[in-house]
Amino acid sequence: MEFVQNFPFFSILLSLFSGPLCSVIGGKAARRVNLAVITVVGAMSAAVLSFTICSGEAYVYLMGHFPAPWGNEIRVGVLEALMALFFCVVMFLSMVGGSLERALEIEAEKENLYYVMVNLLLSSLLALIYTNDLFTAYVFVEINTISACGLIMIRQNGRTIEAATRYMIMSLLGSGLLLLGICFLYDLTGHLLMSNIKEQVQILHGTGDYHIPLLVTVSLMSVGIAIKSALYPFHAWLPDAYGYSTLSSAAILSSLVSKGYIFLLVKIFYRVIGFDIVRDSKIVNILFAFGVVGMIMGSVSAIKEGNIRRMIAYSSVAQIGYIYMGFGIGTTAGVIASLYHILSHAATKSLLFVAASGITDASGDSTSFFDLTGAGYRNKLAGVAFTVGSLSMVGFPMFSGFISKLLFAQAAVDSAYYKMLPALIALALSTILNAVYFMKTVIRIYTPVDREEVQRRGFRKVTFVDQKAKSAALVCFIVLNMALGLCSEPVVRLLREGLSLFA
Amino acid sequence: MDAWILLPVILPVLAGVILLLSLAFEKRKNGREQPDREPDEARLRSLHRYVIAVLAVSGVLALAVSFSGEHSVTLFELLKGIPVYFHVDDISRLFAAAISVVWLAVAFYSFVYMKHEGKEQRFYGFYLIVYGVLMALSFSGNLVTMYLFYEVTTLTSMPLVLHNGSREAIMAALKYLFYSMCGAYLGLFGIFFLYKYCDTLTFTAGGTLNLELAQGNVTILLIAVFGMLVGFGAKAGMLPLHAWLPAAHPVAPSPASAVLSGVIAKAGVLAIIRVVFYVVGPDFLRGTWVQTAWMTLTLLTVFMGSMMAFREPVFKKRLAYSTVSQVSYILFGLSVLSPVGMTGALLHVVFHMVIKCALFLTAGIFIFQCGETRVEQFRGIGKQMPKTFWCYTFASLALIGIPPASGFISKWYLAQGALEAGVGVFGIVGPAVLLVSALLTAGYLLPITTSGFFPGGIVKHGKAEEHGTGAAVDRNEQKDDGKAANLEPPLAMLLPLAVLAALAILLGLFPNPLIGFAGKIAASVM
Amino acid sequence: MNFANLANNYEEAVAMLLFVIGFSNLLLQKNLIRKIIGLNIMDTAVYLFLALKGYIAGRKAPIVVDGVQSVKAYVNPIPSGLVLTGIVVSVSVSALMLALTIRLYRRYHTLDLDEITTRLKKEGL
Amino acid sequence: MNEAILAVVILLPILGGVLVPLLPFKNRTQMMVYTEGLVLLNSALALAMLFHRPEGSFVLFRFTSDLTLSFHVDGMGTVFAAIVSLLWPLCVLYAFEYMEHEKHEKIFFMFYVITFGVTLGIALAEDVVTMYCFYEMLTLVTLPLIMHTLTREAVLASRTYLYYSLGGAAFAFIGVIFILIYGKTPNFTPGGVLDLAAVGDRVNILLLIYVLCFMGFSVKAAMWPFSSWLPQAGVAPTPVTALLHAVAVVKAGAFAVMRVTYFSFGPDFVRGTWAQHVVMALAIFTIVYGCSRAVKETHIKRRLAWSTVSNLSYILFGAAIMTPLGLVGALSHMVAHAVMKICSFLCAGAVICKTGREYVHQLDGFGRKMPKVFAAFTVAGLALMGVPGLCGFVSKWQLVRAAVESRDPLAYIGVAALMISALLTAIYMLTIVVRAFFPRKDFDYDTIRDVKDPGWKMLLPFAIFVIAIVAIGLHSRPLIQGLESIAAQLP
Repeated sequence: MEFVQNFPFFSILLSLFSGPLCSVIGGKAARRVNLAVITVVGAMSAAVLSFTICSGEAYVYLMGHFPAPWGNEIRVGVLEALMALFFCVVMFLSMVGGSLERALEIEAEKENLYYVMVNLLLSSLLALIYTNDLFTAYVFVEINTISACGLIMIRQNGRTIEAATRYMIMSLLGSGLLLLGICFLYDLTGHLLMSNIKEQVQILHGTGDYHIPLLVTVSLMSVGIAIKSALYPFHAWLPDAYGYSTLSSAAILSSLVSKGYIFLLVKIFYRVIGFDIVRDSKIVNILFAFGVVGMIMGSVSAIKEGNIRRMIAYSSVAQIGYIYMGFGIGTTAGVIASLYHILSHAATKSLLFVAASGITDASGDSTSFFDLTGAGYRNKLAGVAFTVGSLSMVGFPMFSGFISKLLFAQAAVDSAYYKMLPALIALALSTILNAVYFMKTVIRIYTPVDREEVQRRGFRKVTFVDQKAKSAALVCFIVLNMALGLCSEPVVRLLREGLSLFA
Repeated sequence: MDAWILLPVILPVLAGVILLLSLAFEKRKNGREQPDREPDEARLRSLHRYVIAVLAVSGVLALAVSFSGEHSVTLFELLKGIPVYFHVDDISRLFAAAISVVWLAVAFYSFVYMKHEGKEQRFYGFYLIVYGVLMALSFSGNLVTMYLFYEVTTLTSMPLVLHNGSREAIMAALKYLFYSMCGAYLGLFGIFFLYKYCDTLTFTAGGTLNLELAQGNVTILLIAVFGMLVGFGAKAGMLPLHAWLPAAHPVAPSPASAVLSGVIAKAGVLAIIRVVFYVVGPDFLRGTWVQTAWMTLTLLTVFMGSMMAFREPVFKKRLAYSTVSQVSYILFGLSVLSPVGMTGALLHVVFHMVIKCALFLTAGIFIFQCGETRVEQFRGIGKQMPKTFWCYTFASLALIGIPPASGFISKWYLAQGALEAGVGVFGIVGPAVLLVSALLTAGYLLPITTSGFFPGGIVKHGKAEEHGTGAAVDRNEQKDDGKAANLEPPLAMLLPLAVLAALAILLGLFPNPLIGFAGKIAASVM
Repeated sequence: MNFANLANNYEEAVAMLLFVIGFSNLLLQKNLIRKIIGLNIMDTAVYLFLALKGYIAGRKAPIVVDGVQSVKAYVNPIPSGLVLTGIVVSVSVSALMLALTIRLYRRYHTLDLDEITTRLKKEGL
Repeated sequence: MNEAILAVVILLPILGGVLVPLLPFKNRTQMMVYTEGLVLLNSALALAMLFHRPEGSFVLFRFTSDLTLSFHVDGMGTVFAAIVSLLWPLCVLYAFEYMEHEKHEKIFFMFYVITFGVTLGIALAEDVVTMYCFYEMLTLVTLPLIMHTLTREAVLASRTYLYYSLGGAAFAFIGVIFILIYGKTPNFTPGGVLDLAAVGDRVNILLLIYVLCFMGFSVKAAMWPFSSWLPQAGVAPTPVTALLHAVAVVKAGAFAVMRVTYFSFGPDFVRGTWAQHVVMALAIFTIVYGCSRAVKETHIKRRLAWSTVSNLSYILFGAAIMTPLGLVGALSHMVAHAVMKICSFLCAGAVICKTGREYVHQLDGFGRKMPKVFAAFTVAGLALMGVPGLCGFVSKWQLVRAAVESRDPLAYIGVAALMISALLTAIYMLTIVVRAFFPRKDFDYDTIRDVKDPGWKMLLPFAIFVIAIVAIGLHSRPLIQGLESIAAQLP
């Protein structure tokens, strides 16, 4: 066994224990620890990724000395490593980009607590990505929920607490269903390790026994995770949570937390149940329907929204709809499109949140739509970044959104009639709706106002030098986004390889 | 190459353009000076000389072209296989000659008349251009060339209508323009189809339709041809696109009305002749619903035009309706698709051109001398301008068709043509309608003569200058003025009128060369 | 449907019934405290289910006191372990929820989430 | 010849344009010289390239192994690229005089020049993805040009434009995907690339997609029911309306439609199906609709914009006939409309820029004061009406010939629509001409004393366009032969 194969375990452990560590040190130190942990984890993930690419196969890592079916396992493949690396990158950039806001919005003595939560979140995400054990997954889902809740409510105002409460309630509903599903599966198969469950499920499927319980199980878990990842119509908590929490929380929540759950769902589909069984159980059709409705309704709500942060949050609802639609198409191509969209959306949405904060900085910290007029001139970089993010959302060529749109459409074309047309039309409509609210905003921030008005309102100009961290993060985000848009092929290839290793 | 046959086209057009350009240039030189100022006498005289010289030379040239044998010239290819092509044949001769004569006569008349309208230079500029374009139209050797000059005729003659610049004039001019355009585009619609189904668009007596190609597409071809008939009929004032005529004539200066209704309306007739007899071929249409519909339309127009004229109190409008009716005589003659009918139609083209011009010229004299436009104002006017009024009477008689005046001959041929063409019930209905219409014509023209000569009381008319243009004469106040003023117009106005009126009678007395010529044409196409 | 199995597996049925009760409480109750109670009922139902599955009648817990007997003598310890883990999770979650509830109550003096939302809207935040 | 020049002519204006606001120009003249020089150089390069067409293609960038940004010149691309390259320098020249009094000149010229490159990108795109990318980009780079005046109207108009264009592109995108999947190659191939074996029983779906794609791309060509953005966009400065909204942008839409019809889906696949009838009916309706709106409109630029709506549908109608002749008709109208509409727009712009009058009823007597401008306008108007001897007639003739040859009853109706449209064109163009040249009797010229012809920078384009209108009208043979040779490549 090579040393690098220990890295996944190390990274989970490192982030898990750095959490408690942060609670006993000061805010600044905690911040450094946090960034260092993310960096180290990212580096380790990169190493693991290169290792798995070279070896070309996934490996299983025993936790402790009990082999399957008793012990706990970690499973590492290309896809897992890629996700881990990507999540680290986005999280790092989000943390850097939101540092200014954290200093302002979080009480100084509580700052270290924030990093506790972030580290725990990271560890839970990593665990969700790597684990080969369903019950471990459940535990980390809960840890994820709790730390996310902490991220939301660290900024103390009524909205965030209310949002956190709503988030908790919805999450608990979801995890309750998930847990029940896991129990059912355990009951049916007698295993908790994913690979073992899959063998049993295949046998069950082959004999045709317990057909209905299996179906119920799949639906319980799908619906549970769908609720947790804010699929329309379970999105009520989302706009408040993303709209009022501190910047880095919003960016991380929108781009990572829900994606972690979705990744878990992919694992359940491929590694636990087997995708052909999922496809045959009409559950994908339900996901498809909700996905399509979500794509449209999320955008419609976003159009009606007058607050830029909430608007971006609603856009997340639509994007999650895309992802579920990809699953719902029920082909591997669809899942790859969804996975790509996880990456693309993570890169874009956090970019948008950070850019939006840059814009609001230049507009007297108002998130109201009307105050943003001309902000693109007052904060040039944020304006450009927001434009890039918007174009990516609209699916403009050269940006990451275009590629995911392309993949979705290609997947849709190859699917059955009754899915192809709704999917394609929904894609087109959703593009238009995205264009409506994002480009409306872009035009607004580039509509100049007269100088007196700016002075009267006390809007300040924000330059690159004023906000070095945020600007650097923005530049990195833009590069990341365009890299995904321009050099998508290796990424898609990795996704495809990784997914084939799953099965 | 007989490129010189284009001289009668190019010369007047160039001369007209020069007039217009010098007008613009002069305006520029004079800066803000009132653009509508009255030109002085000397200038006017030289202008008149210039116009008459150009017209005379090009008229002579046109006649020379017409009667020196067959000529043709291909200018260049407008589109692949569609050259701008001129060819002089008998129809061209007939039209070119008649137009030249009338145009010259009306030009003389307008020298005096236009004094009270102003902006002479602009008027003459367009007047010359339209002449050139009409020559080109007559000499056109294929359908597209003809269409080209047909459109240009419309465009260049429009300024003649709106000459006085009043709101009504502009509206009427636009109406004229759009009706003509509408017609032209209907015509173009047909041309597209004929291009596809004809061997060539070059005018060939008897038609060039390729019946093999047309096999199976007869319906759309018939629709296309019907569209062309209606379309080109617009300029000839045929139903349903006739409404521009009564609007345009009253507001245009009288010389313009004269040529509009005498000559330009015939451009539509020419176009229809070319389409029916030289491209489509009469045999294709004979017995189809198109012929039936065409005949119905023309007869309706004949009757309706006369009725409207009968009810119309404004003299020029009355004449306009009369044109509507009379030109449809021609079209009816064509529509029966028989040699005799066509002979009658061609005769009527010439006769009506002469007569209607004469009538409009008298209308102009009434306006110019007395400022009177309405029929009931003309009571007793014959006593003050007997020569003018006699001319009017002769022209009227000719139009009604009382032997031996010219109108009789053409109508005779028209009726005969209808009777022997074998067009069923139209063979009876047609002549009947023509007869009724002739009666109506008498009804709307002759009362003016009678009341003009025999007012049944003393009515005196004043000079237009004395009481303002268009104002009614207050007859009671002038009752005791003793001898009524002599309102006879100047010789320059009277002479052209007299010539035209005389022609109207003389052509009726010695019609044989013309009949022979027309008969030859008709025989060649059928 | 064969309801005969229902009587045999009445424990599972009870667990499911409890789950539904808990779930609907969590979803539908307005009062936050009641929601939390619902949450606990729901979790308990799942643990009951797990515990039921983990117990085989007549066997012992795998606590070796008097020498190892055959494997058949013991039940699998994992389900019980899972229940314990689950209880820890649910306790911590409940604690967090309660903490949040206290925060909200201090701020708005009500436990009704909808009313809090309307208040928030009035605050214009 | 090296294929790299394909990329050069596209990238040069894009990069050069970006430099416009960055370079330290001392005065306006320097900027003028730079911009005009850049555009002229690029046009010269492009034309030189079109004369010696490089055989191969140039791959600028690979998204994935089968998705590339690649360029290639073929006949159709040549036509569009030539139109664009010939018109751009003239319009830039015109814009210098026009923009004298407007703010943010540098930004304006930056985008104006960038648009040149992007439009060439559409013309020279080798495959459907490249075209789609540049099509989207075109939307984006022209947006600031519409917004330029930054009035409320302009912002609203630009928003409408954006929504319509992106929305259209979204639907067109579906078509692009289908071509990628069911086509043998994404490259444009005369006669289409559909792999009929792969299509199998999905013919109807594919036809539906074709209709969506047609409608999507024709949003930029302002086909009903997506036409209202074009008149609204008339708030932009006239060089933009003239060049972009009469030529570059809208023709890009029509061009894209022709590309997907003749080079991707393939005319044989669509001809005679319900899909053809749907798109043709839409085009025919738009022909009449645009003209009727133009007649009702009194704002001079908006009137011309509606006229553009109608004329673009001539092109779409030609494309929808789906025979080689139809392509000839569509392309010839593309050329002809480019010259005549740009000419009339520039005239309108000259009037607006020099006198501030924007409505038709304010133009009384202008013909005498601005004789050169209105002479040009008259010629352009007559050409639009389709008077023989001017270029409009040539293209209309080709279109109708194709319609008549196709023996499709709907195409016959289309011919009738063309005629109705010609009449309406006469109405909306000639009322302006008549008003300008023949004012009312009591018209007082002192009220328009300040009106006079613009300077040479504006007049030179007019002169060239008028000459072009007449030249094409009188000597259309080479043009039509060229277009026929393009169409001859279709199987």
